Amino acid sequence: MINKTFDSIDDAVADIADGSTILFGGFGGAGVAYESILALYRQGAKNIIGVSNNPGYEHEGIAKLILHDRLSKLMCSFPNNKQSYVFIEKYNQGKIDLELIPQGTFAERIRAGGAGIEAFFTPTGVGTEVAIGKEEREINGVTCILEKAIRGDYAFVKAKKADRWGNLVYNKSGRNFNPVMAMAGKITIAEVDEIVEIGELDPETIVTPGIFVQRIVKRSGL
Amino acid sequence: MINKTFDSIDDAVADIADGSTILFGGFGGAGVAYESILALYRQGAKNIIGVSNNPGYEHEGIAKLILHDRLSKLMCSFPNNKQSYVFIEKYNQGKIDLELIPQGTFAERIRAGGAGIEAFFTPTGVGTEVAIGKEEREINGVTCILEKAIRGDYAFVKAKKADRWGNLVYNKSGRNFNPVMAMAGKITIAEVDEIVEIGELDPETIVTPGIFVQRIVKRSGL
Amino acid sequence: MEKRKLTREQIAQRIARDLQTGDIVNIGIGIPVLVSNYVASDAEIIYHSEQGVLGMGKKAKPGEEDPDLVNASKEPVTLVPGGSYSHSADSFAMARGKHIDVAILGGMQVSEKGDLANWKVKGVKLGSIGGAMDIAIGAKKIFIAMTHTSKSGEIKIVNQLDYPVTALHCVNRIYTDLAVIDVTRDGLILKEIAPGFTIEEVQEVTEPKLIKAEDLKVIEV
Amino acid sequence: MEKRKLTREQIAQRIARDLQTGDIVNIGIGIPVLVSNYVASDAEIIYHSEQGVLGMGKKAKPGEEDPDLVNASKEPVTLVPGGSYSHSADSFAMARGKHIDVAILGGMQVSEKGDLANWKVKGVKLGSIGGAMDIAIGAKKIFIAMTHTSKSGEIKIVNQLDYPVTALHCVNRIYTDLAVIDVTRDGLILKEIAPGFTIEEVQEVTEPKLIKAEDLKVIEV
Repeated sequence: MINKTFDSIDDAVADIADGSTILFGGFGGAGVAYESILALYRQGAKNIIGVSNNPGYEHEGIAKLILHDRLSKLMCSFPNNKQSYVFIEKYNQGKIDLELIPQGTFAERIRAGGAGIEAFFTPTGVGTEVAIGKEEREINGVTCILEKAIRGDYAFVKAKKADRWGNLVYNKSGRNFNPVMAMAGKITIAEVDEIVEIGELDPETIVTPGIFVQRIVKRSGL
Repeated sequence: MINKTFDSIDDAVADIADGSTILFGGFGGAGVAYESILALYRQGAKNIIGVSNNPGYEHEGIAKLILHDRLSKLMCSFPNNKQSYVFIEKYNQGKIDLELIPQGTFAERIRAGGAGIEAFFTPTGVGTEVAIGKEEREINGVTCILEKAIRGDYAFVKAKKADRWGNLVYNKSGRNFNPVMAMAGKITIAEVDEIVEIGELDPETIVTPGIFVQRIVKRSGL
Repeated sequence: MEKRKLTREQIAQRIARDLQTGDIVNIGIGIPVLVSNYVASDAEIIYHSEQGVLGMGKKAKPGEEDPDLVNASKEPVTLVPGGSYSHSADSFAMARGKHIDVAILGGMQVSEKGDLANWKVKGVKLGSIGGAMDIAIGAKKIFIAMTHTSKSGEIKIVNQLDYPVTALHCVNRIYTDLAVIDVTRDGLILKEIAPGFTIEEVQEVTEPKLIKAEDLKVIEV
Repeated sequence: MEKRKLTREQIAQRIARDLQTGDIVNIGIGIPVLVSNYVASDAEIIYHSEQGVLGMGKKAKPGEEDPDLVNASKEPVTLVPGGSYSHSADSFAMARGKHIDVAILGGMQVSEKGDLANWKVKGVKLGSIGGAMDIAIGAKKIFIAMTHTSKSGEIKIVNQLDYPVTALHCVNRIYTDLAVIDVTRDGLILKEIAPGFTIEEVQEVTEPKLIKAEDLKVIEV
């Protein structure tokens, strides 16, 4: 019987090696796999390359990992925010690298990684500092730059419900980057509010089919 | 008030000009906008470039358009089938051009068109006749070819339910190419089984948001 | 006529007049967030928010907040009937794929050619792009809402950007406290002017040469 | 031992033994469609069908058909509990993105390097690619199910393809009526052989040199 459920979030993150690339879902506080991030903090992996739209707020989410120098690099669209002072300080100290990516390109590069598209031409960023070092080409009359796929060794996603196959549904705009990150993670860990019986999710409404999810953990809510 | 509903399918296709590119949803007989195609037949537009996974079966669907020499070109993945004899005969007579495209590349090129991605590198087709004349490049250790976006002047999609904003839900594998074609059509005409009140569709389950749909017609079932 | 610069609210009010039922609108931070307050109550405008909300409604009332339903500034909001959710790649497909009718954005600088700078001030190391670049290249029309000059009097409508670029050739119309200006192939057309101001006075704080519209009028607010 | 070529059903039966619970499997036309008949009833295999069905079930019973739920051959099928629907771009993201564990496909020719030809016969003008190319490059493992030679005796396992290519370097294992052969960097490894046949007899109908597996055994069916 297929059963991707882990009883403990610590078990679900136990094998993450130093230097792994991890995709972290969430926009603001919506759809962030907070318990998985805390488990990763306890687990101790270092030199993580983090892929997350933002660097966490105050000491929450991946800000806690950054505070403890566990990320060597962050790929994100929105690093600079009053509440992102942890990242800003570490960045100014040269303790973390940054790859700054427009948000739509960020989402699309991750989807490309999940979909086996190695690179794509997009008009976003042409003529900006984002285009530096990238191939520029006019296609169909539109000037574009070439952007490459992003994949993760792991993806930490937050969903509302899962079944034991890993099928997921989300809550409102908590969806955000989670479905594309689930696609692009070699091992996708879904942290969910509820685990339901197989067949209970309406097949028409499943947003992330279980094929993209390897591990499921129910939130403890602690 | 936004109301994209047309009472008559003939009105919904009335402005289609000769030479238009039209995206036709459907896989086999599932999710085909049959009534829209019949209306286009009555309407009379010629030299249509058709984008459809297959050329219709017997005299149904776009096979009827092909039979009456209304398509100058077909872009598809599956032209050759016992029941596709109408296309095969016209093709052998030189009356219709063919661009043969692997099905995944076909779907992805249409999604790219809808998403403003002008081109992408895919491993599909490398070393095959599909790669002829296309740029080949190794990216992330994978040999790929460059494929360009497909867009339609119109898209004919079939859905289960719509509301007056054009939000759509589909039925089972009748979904197939319809959501990406809705994205890539400049004017997307959705032929639906049922039109419901605004707010009646659960926002978590809407597959095609109304932003991608310009016209809605309820099937007559005739 | 008494000289009267538009307030931020009046700029928003003027922009609202250019929206119509059915428009799908993306709203940036700053003056743009005020626009929806001035849209006619019977107009059906659909607000797109980059994190995957189409049909964003008003801010959530106290006690009705859902941490999973927020606007681009992370504030709890609501969804209107007919609204829907998408993942981020599909949400930006809406922008990049030219499905959004209007984006109303703040501006730090706009050039004569419609180049836009609005994501990072000059000379600073760290800035946040967010969705700015995708939306600036994506929406069918880009409206910029900003004060005509900076607080320190720096000119913001310039021949060439010297702030970091957000997108090239993207701006269609600029709304300031002094003027409404269209960006066209022929140059910047002065369409409307704040009450009591002369063309010369607006030109003085605008680097590129302004072309007077045939139907130039005073901004009604 | 009596010489006994495997039947089509026996080839399918042999392949079924290499599937395990949790495998996500794409099934091509021909012999592959028979495989599911031989999978252990307690094994949870998830079938992917290219038109956007994950968790495809058995054929629909008469009266229970839905024209919107069909397999890749357009026959009415069912969905198992836990199954889901996707649009075609996402369905092929599953293949191209290496999320499918095994694809079991028919073959016209397979080369020593694992190149596959299975979409069009030689010299014909018109062929249908369908999802063949995307799935051949996409699944983690490609199993080919075919007769060892064509009806007219033509050799199908060759040094170089002369049929139109489906994908290069993609095949992992070949199951025929005579043998089970692994495609490796070192060459073709003969793993199993049909009852009563000698290595020499299999080699005779196989163009590339076969390498005898250390644990070569008779196919159990």
